Amino acid sequence: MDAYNQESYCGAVRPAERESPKKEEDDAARSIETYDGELQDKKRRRRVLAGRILVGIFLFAGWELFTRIGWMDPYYWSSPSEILKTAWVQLTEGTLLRDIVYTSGSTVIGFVTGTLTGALLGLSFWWSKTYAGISEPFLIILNALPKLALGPVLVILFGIGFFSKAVLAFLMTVVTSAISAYGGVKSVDPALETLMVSLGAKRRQVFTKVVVPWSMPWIISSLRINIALALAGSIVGEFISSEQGVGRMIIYAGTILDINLVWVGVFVLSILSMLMYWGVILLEKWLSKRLAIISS
Amino acid sequence: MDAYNQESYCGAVRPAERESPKKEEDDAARSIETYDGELQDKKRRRRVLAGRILVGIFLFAGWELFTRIGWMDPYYWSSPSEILKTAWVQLTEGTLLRDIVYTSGSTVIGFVTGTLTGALLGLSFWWSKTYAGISEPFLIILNALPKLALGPVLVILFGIGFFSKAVLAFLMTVVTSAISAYGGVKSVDPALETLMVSLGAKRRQVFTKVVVPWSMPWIISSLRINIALALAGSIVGEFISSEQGVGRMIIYAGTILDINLVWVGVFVLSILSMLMYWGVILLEKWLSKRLAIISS
Amino acid sequence: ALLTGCSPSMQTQGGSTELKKLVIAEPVHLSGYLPLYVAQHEGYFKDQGLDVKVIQATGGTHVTAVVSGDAWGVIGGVDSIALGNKNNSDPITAVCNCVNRANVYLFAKTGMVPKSGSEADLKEFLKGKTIVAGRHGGSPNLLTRYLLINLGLDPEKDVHLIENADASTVVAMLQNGNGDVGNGAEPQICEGISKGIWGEPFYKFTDLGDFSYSVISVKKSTIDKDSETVQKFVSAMKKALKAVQDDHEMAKKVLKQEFPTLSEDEIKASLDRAYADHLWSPDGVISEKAVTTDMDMLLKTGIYSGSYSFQTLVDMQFVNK
Amino acid sequence: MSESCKIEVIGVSKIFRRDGKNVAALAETNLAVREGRFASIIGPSGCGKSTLFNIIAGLMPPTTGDVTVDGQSIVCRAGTVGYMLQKDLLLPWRTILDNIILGLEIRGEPRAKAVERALPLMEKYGLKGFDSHYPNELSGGMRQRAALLRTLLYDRDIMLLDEPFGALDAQTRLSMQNWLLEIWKDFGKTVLFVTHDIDEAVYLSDDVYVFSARPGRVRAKIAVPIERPRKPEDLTTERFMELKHHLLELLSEERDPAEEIS
Amino acid sequence: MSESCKIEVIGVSKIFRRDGKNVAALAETNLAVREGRFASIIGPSGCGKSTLFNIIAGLMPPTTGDVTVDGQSIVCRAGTVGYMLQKDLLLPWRTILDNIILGLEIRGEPRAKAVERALPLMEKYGLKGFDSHYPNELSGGMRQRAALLRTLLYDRDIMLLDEPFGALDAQTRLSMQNWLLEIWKDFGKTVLFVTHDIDEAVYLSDDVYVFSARPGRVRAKIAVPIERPRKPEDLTTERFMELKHHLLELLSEERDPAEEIS
Ligand SMILES: Nc1ncnc2c1ncn2[C@@H]1O[C@H](COP(=O)(O)OP(=O)(O)OP(=O)(O)O)[C@@H](O)[C@H]1O
Ligand SMILES: Nc1ncnc2c1ncn2[C@@H]1O[C@H](COP(=O)(O)OP(=O)(O)OP(=O)(O)O)[C@@H](O)[C@H]1O
Ligand SMILES: [Mg+2]
Ligand SMILES: [Mg+2]
Repeated sequence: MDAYNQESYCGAVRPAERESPKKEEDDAARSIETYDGELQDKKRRRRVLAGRILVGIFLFAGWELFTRIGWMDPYYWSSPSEILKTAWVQLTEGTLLRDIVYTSGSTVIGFVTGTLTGALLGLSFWWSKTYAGISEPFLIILNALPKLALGPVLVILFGIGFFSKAVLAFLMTVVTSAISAYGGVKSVDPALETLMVSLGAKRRQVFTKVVVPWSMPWIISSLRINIALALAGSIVGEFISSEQGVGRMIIYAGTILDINLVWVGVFVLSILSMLMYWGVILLEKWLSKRLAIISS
Repeated sequence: MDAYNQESYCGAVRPAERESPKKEEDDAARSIETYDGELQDKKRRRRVLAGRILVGIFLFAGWELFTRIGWMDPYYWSSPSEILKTAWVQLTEGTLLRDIVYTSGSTVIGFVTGTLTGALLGLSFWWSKTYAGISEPFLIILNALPKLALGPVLVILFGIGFFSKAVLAFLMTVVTSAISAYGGVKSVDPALETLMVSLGAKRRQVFTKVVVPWSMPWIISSLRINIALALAGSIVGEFISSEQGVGRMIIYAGTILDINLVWVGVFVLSILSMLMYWGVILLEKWLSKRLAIISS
Repeated sequence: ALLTGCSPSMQTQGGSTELKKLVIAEPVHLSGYLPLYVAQHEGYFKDQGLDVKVIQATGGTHVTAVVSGDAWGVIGGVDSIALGNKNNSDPITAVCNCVNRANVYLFAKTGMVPKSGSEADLKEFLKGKTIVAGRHGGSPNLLTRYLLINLGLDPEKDVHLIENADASTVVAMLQNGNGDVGNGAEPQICEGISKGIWGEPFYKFTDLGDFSYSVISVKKSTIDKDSETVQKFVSAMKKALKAVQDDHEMAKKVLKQEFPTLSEDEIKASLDRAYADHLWSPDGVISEKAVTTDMDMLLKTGIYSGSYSFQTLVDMQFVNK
Repeated sequence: MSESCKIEVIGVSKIFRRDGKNVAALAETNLAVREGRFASIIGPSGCGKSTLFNIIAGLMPPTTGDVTVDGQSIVCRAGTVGYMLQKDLLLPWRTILDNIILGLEIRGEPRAKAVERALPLMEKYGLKGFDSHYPNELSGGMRQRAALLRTLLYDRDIMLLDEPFGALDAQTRLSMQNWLLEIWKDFGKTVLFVTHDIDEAVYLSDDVYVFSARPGRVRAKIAVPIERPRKPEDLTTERFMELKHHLLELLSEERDPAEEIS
Repeated sequence: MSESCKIEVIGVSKIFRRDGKNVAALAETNLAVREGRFASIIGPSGCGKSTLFNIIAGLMPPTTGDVTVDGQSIVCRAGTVGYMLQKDLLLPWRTILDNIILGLEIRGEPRAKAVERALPLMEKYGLKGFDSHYPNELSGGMRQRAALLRTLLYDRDIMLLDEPFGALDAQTRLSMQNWLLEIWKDFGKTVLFVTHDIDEAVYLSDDVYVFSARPGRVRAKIAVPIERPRKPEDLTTERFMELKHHLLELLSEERDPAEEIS
């Protein structure tokens, strides 16, 4: 902050390259927004990209180096090269690919069904305040329930096959999705409902033409959390019981003390979860566009 | 919907008892809002309370009954009376109380430190778009990292004592908290920054007087998720290695196949997590009031 | 038997439609269960018209899975079966042995060794030590407690037990000084030795002799209704147990297939120790002593109370046929 | 009131309950508007103008009194009049066209037919080419037009317009006023119009009702003697000035000391 | 321009770059306001009025030209003039009092002293008793007062007011105008005032600058020959009508065909 000076400030404070304010009506703000922003933007974007790559390389190179010269114990920390090697072995000789498919499968199934069911449930609360009021605490309890600790009970309820993982992923997502949708329902602009009534609409029409589209951004906003939850559900499900899956692989690697393989599992999961995250972001964009939803 | 008729509708559609729209300026809406709302409100509130209690009683009574008459196998499902009995034994003769204190302790410590650190980190991103841009993907990766699978590594890094559970709780919360705070920072109304500059404010002043208070609702909004994450972190920490704690108790009960005790653990965790949730809601209210934060 | 001509691999899928699908639940994926994997890989099950799938189920759920009917059978200790049979109207019964020794070893940080193997020296050595014992309720933990009790030590007071859920963390804990003594099996032992954290185990629970550490068990009702399948399964297991004893090379090959990321050294160490300590039952028979020792451990450690009977826990009719 | 009245408000009053207290929003009010007339209502903020409109539109029951159209009570019968609420209230996820035909859609008319009716209107009244735009892409004036066209297309004899031009700047406002007069001339609807702007009320109306402060009540009914068609220049005539003066006086007598504290 | 000019805008223009294209927001503009005068700027929406104010306030550099106060350039020097932005922009988490003293706080004045200065002003100018209220508890008019008092308390010789009363209803607006005139009289500031409302511009100003459509440029400078103190009645005089007529003409010549499409 010492380097701060008036002259540059005039250019620099442009809250500028931030995301533009929700409603564009705010002229005073907009006007100081993008002065020469484009050029600077480009430069900064290049700098950011370079920075990211550099930091990434540093992290991995440092890791490799430190484990080689022994500053980090390679037994626990493994090393990028070892991890890559193990991943290759597991991919070609082991079952890594099958495991990934298995885990992704149950995650996606649980995610889709859970989100849809939850959304419908949440939307249904619009129909009756009494019904919604009665259900609310049970939703919260379900949400609070530590599904991870339910191991034995889950095995009884859903068995030990693929289905049980999908169910766990479903359970993890359905509640948040319902809570989000309910949040949307609660926030519906009463003026829009009034408008519909003034046009002689029936409740069903108010629901389909106002409540549902209005709540879409809320439902969509739960997607990102849900994909992570669904993945966690699948993995915990695999921790508890499984014949396949990345979760099983990690548990297995732990028991045979193959730290390399643990790291492979960790990385595969990270990559998987990031891929799914991106997928969801694309889905969000697509949905938002299709539904012409303007920032909630 | 068949029972729907115009006459009652006129009274009933009042989007009425919903939460009022964000800005109260909307007269057209407000005017049809609370006509005779109070009386109906009271009635409904009573009905909702009765409904909740009834459903709760039904659930437990049904559970007890079905396990007694054998429609549900008491071997898995235990029964409320059995669970209560076991809980009592564990409370008076076992270590339940100590376990609860242990788990709550690490959760709260991790939650508080994690949320604060994350918030500071997120806020710091306001200072440089480049720095923020470089950090962002690493935050996302950290967020995606399956901390649960890192068992062995975590033990190496943080040991096996109380501290390691708190650290895991911290790790679980710090990233979401940072992401939330960063979300707040990104959404700061540029017009307010402009205002500050027009009053001759330095960057430091813009930060403390606008960016921080503006981001508070975002930070606060992460509290609810964080308390759940912190609890999950503590419990998983206890799963990995522990001498005490509710998580350890559940693992133990699972291993020796004591289903009653598993259920006790599940209930204790649920209650704990709900208590913490309520605590956080109170905290939120208090913070919002103190900081005079008006719906984000 | 539908197929004759035992092909060593699983390429021949000819009569797959007629194969009976069975699921066996295992608590962990362990080299100790090698005979089971051998029967899978070498086609012994297929020869019997069975298609056996092994599913990992942790935290006691391996037994629950059988009770709920999701798994046909379970591989695990007689102790876990006894625990699972409490209040259970359809008890689980052991039908075939697999691991006939308590596959747990105690080791101490390098430089620490009891003066001798005698009980008195052992007691003196262990007193006041911090022991990384594995999660409470698990076999290694219970065996350690059992030993302490037999030596006249109180597990809660005279030593400090650290109960890690993840067996692999023992290496880190001893290295970091979080413990003096640890328990475990291969590959941990070999791992610690090669890293110089500990030396050869100073106490082998295998010395307890016959111990029903891992047996194949199914529901009583399965035995009553479908004894034919049980018989086929046990026959295949017996064949595998014998093959493991006879053909060390084949054992090594299957082990390598099941655990592809294990190094050559680790596999060799595991096998050598297993053969040396007579880990695997040669014939599938569960002796009364094996169960008694196991149950004695449960009773002494206070995990199990009440009585048990060998007859309800074990049914040797298929092995003996 | 006279037999030929299209819409009559007879002794309507409204009392709200809030926090256990009764709040009188509208004192006993009587209005009668003949078919095809343009009547404006002006009055201080909070005097119950929107409340009155909500009652007429059938969105809430009055505490006392009755509202009739052609002699028949329409209390609590939503959908019998066209009502343009105080905000433009377009559904943000619908295109302008789909917003305009919303009323027809609710009534169950097939989309094709509705579009067929909507497009010429949009073309004629300055929304040509905007059918597939979304509301947030339009200026305030355009949005108001769309909302008004929606009300128009809903095709009721009576239209209630609640401060339709309140949020527009002066220049846009003037052109919208002319636009509204044009529509009114073309369709011959009976219009009830709420505004805060005296110029606007006088420029548009046949009659101006001045409401008293809360609880609202008709304080005066003033006929506007300026002949139609009117031009913006009429706003600067002597006659107009007098009228404005008179209305300003009526209104300022109404203002209570705590005027700005809403 | 004359030597005694308090503030001078000399050949200022502004070109924005957006999506790779250059957008001229403000053509070369010259203004000069003498000390203690009240000057208004009117012009179509988007003609660059706010842009000009932002440049004067030092928030952005002009593409060409210079702005001087007492002969010294103030380009890019934020904080040398008091600027009330187009929105009231009160910080919602601060009480009204704390909002009003924000400028002083930033300048580092001790709170006690700032409060001491603020309270009498609040009392005098209609915000008495509201010091510990939060902005969202106040009506639009009150909020505007607070924002104006903040600008006033910031204590610069020059105040830029960008459509301060744009969002208010007609009645509140009138009282706010009188209130502003009172303040202006009391403090003798040099005021630059942007508005869309011709009545308002005439009623308040010594000079009215009419801007052309985008890119904006001074099209005419009209002096208002009505003597002060002015009364609301002045709005209905012949003299006033003429002036208004003239301004309306100037403005309407400016309007392009696509007027409503913002
Ligand atoms: N940061 C910016 N980047 C690009 N164009 C801008 C920027 N700020 C303003 N503009 C454009 O410059 C023109 C002038 O904007 P400005 O806000 O100054 O107009 P205005 O006269 O204040 O309008 P209004 O009366 O609606 O407030 C507009 O067309 C606007 O879109
Ligand atoms: N649902 C309601 N419950 C309680 N009071 C209400 C309700 N709706 C309106 N009011 C009150 O009734 C009074 C009249 O409100 P109304 O909206 O009809 O005024 P208005 O004349 O339309 O005001 P404006 O000119 O500001 O639009 C106000 O004081 C308002 O606060
Ligand atoms: Mg109103
Ligand atoms: Mg502007």
